[in-house]
Amino acid sequence: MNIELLTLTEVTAISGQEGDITATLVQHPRYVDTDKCIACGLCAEKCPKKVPDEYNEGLGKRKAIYVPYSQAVPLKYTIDPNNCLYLTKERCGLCETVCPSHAINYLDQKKEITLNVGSVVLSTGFKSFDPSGLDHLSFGKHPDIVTSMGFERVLSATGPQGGHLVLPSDKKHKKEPKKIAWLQCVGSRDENRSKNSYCSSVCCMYAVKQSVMAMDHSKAPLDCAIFYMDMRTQGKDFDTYLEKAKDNGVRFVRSRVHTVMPDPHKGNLVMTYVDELGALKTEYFDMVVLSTGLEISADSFALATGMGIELDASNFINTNSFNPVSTSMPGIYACGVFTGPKDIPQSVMEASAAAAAATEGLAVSRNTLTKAVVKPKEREVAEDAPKIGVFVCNCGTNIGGIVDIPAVAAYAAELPGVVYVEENLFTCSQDTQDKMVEVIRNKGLNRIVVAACTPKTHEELFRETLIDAGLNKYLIEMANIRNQDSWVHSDEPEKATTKAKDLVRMAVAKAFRLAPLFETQLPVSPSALVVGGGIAGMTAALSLSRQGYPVTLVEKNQHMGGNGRQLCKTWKNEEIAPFVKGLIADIEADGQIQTLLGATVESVEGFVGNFKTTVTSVDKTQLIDHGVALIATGAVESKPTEYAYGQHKAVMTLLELDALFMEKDTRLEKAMEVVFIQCVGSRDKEHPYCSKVCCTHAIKSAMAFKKKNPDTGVYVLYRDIRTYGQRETLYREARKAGILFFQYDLDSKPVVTPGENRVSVEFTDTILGRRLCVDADILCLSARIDARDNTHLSQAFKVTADSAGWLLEAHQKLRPVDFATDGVFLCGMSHYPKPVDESIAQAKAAAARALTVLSRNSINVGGIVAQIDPERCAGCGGCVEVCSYNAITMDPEREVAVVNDALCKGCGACAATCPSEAPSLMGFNNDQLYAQIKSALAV
Amino acid sequence: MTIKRITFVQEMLKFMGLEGRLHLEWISSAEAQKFARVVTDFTEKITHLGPSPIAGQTRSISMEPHENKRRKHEYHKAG
Amino acid sequence: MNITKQVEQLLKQGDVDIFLAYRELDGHLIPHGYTLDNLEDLENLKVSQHRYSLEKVATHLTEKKPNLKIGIVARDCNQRALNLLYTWNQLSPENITPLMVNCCPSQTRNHSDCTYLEPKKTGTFKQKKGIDFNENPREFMDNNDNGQRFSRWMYEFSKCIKCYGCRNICPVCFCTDCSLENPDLVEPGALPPEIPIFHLVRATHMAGRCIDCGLCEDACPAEIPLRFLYREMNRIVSDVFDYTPGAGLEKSPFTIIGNEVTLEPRPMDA
Amino acid sequence: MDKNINTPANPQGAVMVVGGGIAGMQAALDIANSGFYVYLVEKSPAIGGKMAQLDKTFPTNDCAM
Repeated sequence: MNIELLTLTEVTAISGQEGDITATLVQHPRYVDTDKCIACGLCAEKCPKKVPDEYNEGLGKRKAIYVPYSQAVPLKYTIDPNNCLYLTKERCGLCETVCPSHAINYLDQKKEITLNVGSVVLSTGFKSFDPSGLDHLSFGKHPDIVTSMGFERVLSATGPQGGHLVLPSDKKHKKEPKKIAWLQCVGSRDENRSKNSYCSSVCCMYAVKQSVMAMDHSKAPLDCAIFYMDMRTQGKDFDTYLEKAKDNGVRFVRSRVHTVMPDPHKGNLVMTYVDELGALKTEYFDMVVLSTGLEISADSFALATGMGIELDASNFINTNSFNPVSTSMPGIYACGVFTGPKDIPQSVMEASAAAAAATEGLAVSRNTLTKAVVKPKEREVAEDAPKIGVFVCNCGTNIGGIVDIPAVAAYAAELPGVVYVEENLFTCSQDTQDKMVEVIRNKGLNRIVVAACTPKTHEELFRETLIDAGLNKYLIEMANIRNQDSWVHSDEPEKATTKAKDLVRMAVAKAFRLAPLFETQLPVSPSALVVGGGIAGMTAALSLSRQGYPVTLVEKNQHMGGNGRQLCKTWKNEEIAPFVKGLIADIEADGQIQTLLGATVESVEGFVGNFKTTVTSVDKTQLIDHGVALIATGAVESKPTEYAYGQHKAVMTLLELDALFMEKDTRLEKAMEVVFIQCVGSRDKEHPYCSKVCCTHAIKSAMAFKKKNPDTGVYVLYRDIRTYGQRETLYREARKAGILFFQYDLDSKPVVTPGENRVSVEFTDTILGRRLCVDADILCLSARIDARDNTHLSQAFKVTADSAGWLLEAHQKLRPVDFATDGVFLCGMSHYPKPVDESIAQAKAAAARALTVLSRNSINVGGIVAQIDPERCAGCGGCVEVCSYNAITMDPEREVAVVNDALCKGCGACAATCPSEAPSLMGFNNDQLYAQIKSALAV
Repeated sequence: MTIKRITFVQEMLKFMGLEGRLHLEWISSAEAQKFARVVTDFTEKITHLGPSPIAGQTRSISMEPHENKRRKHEYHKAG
Repeated sequence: MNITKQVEQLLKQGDVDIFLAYRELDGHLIPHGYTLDNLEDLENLKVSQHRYSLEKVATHLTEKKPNLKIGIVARDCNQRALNLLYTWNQLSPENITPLMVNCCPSQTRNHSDCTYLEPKKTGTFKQKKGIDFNENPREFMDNNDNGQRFSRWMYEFSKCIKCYGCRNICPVCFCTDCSLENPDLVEPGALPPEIPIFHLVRATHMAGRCIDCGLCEDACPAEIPLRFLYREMNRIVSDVFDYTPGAGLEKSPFTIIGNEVTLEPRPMDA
Repeated sequence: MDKNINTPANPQGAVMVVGGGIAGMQAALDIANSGFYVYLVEKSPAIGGKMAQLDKTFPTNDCAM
């Protein structure tokens, strides 16, 4: 409610400075009144004009009046002024005639809007690279050559083919492909044809996903082949997914594609490519998917340059590693693909980080412009006999066109407990809501049934209505006679009416037994605990402090800085040591941050908003009250067990090499031959994950040798070079500088033999087909990064880790910094190996997520939660085990289970498990559910 | 876990002679077609299996709780 | 040392407050709690093939006096029941002292697993009309088709007089409030209880708990082959969950979520 | 760091987010939920961005909607 959505709106100008920015915007006309439109769809049904549908990448059609897709927010129709017959030729006007709520307004004008804001966040995203310009790929010349986005729509159930994997060229939607090829790096890593020299980061992974999904969709065996240069699956769990795809039979072909052409004789597509050994090959496919890269649109470019923001050579916003969401203009922040190609979790992380950064300077004005609700007093109805009001919705013609609403209403009136029945055209419309409030008051209704659509979208709305009418908001039950009835039985109106009656009868039976539920408010302790004093922990602590909240920072070691102390430079050549020193100085100077060195978390009690944590350090033990906790315990470089590590002084890890650089060791000057081996201990059977940072780190170190002395022989032995995103520029520079790259596989690992002063490294060059040998002065191993042992901490905070030890976020895509446990957040390498900039982004993100808790005065607990009847409880602990949220504990005194309202999410797992029905989920208790079931069967 | 629980009940029903009357399928909210297909297939399958042999045995349940009704039970004699 | 001496010693040393075993009275063995106050009863302590769920008595005693130290004469089935009750927090191992005795009816081995002993022989009536108690559940599956299995079970269940004997004797039934007495689920006063729901609900609740002592079948006046039914349940639990109730101190798999699933949902035609 | 010395004493308690894709929506929600008013500006008729076009997302194969 504190977000004002301005659609069809563009920013035209910006002025002022951080804290006081004036933005001028122009809002284009929608030609549909959003207050009146009820998204019934009649207009689009009647609209005669068909247009290629951009949502379906042009593979389907939409009308000139449309919603972009069925789950769109706001779910309001829009007229496309370039295609509407009325707006272009003053003909037609059908939509105005059929609209039941008179929402069409052809006279709508564009509006100028001026906003005063404290800061701006840019998140305009990307556009997919358009491969039409690439002659050799024949895109646009054959319908079965699609872009990756197009293929998403092909697979999607809401797509133009209804989720059936059939060839777009077959208009009957019958012919299924038997062979599909994916072409990687279309419009990425390609300076010659596309100008996009960077790696788009996400295409490898989405191609793997699409191939797996395609196999899943296909009834017959499907041959899926991915043509690639390097598989860049560096994210969390990505390599595991890749290996699974290989096991499922997806072919991965390391190659360069020459051409894709329609074969006029066979009717399918012929592809020519050069394989790993340099041989030219030809293969036929039914369908080719172009894994198109991400790029910045002309609009975004104009927007940023108009604001005076610096962009890099590829039009991404220039950021530095230490401020990954700040632009060159103070007060303007950016996130998502606008700052560089990245995947969904990274975008979500950056978005939260930008939220933290954009509000740091505005902290003193917190809650000055936000609105809070004033609620009328609640009427006591718990003891009253049920007086049920039933509101039956026509939903325009959505329900009323199929179901006999008057019959359903008449039927409802006869049901026990029902004292009032009303039919509405649109129960959810504002005027009906107002009337409902009045009816509830005047008729003294105390239980409400709304027979309309799904509670998923509308229950909250009706709960608000109940609150306005002075009723407890849990006294409503919805019967979904639209999605579950009129929509699915549109060809059987009589049966649909019978089913609607059944659904209403069930809802009334439940409403009869509804009891008011109450929420209690618990105050939030406005402070945070941060565990881990590395770059991530310190960044998060500073961010929270600048937002005005005290922080306790717990560090296990006697000094702050973590891994940051051992790192030399970022890939953008920024010195890390001064930055870490600066962070430590800021922390020490910050009066709101209490640092505890040599300290560990002993135990944690409480829950979101009210944690009580015992922290022990050498000399003392203290109890800390805090509202949120952030875990940033980092990770550690492993010690290799192969390649003569520890047996010869020439063999070292990346961090050990960094130490030599920082000490300016003379060995570096003398080194004539330097070899790097990648993936040491990573991406094998025991440790299937990629350590993500080593490719970039190794190439950066390799470049340092070349810069010192261009005659040094530098060799990098790799499996896939994973310089994702703009890091690709570093890889390109390295190749230009003459660093030699050799690819090896797990079954042909390099062989290291220690010599007197040097170690000899033997490996295969696939292109020459020969074994080569280098006597290396320095052999640097890119050792796997290991998770730290967080067992104790995980138990204390009730959070989990995966099998490799990385802490497990609530959702890998959409909640990358939250734990499943409320009020606890994670950031930095404890989540997964990551470079400095991503650690900082995640740290700020964790701070932003923590702020959403801290900035509240209180949290509401209760409502739909489980309660355990101590009389029935046998104390077996079954419910404790099934509770995913650790909300149930055993009361040692009474030996019964007890639910903590603040932790309970109301999932009902406990109620389903207990054989003696001791737990009941409020609002869904057994009495109510049995009544509903019995009512369903009572015909 | 759900798979295990359902497998258990499926096995139990099989032992009881009520095989094939329970089915588990994962369907996302975006897979309307799949939902329709699965429900249609299952309905067909159940129709093919015929009415539940228990149906004749259960008493009709009324709206009023705790109502006592005595019903004579019929059962198939073992063959 | 004979068992009477052992019990006497346990009581006198204060290792246990009460010892649960059997006592001969008028030629019958009845369950009895031996304490320091009735040491003279010890001369009538007998161990034979008679069985009773003494651990159920222990559960009830613990409910009233949580720290009571209880000794218990235990065969293999009792030990399994105890293990199960430990995992379900009904008893705690530190308060229980089991005294292992020979299994029924084995005289030669002092630790034989009665699970593998033959169930009791049944009369001709059952073999003709009902399910043979001695039949192997797997063979029962093979020898009878769907409809036959169903009608046999419906026949067995229809004999039920709802005495709750199976539940009352069951050593691992400890719920304070039993679903089978919930009037919303089981209609009070109706006989037989809704078939087959009544017995299937109980079977479901026994899954992951039944330790195969067979007391339910012994107790059933209607001679319903309950052990036969629960043995099949146990077979499924062990196949699907890799869990044998009472075999150790592992938690029942029914209460553990999020563990790795290697199963796939079955296709519809399976 | 991100601190700006020129920030006025009473800054505006509102933030403008330009672009309503997954990043813009997340930023808007986090800002609004931490006590600031948000204007979420979107060029097209509906928010959702590119992610709304995706079918499933790895590794969980969740629906992207």
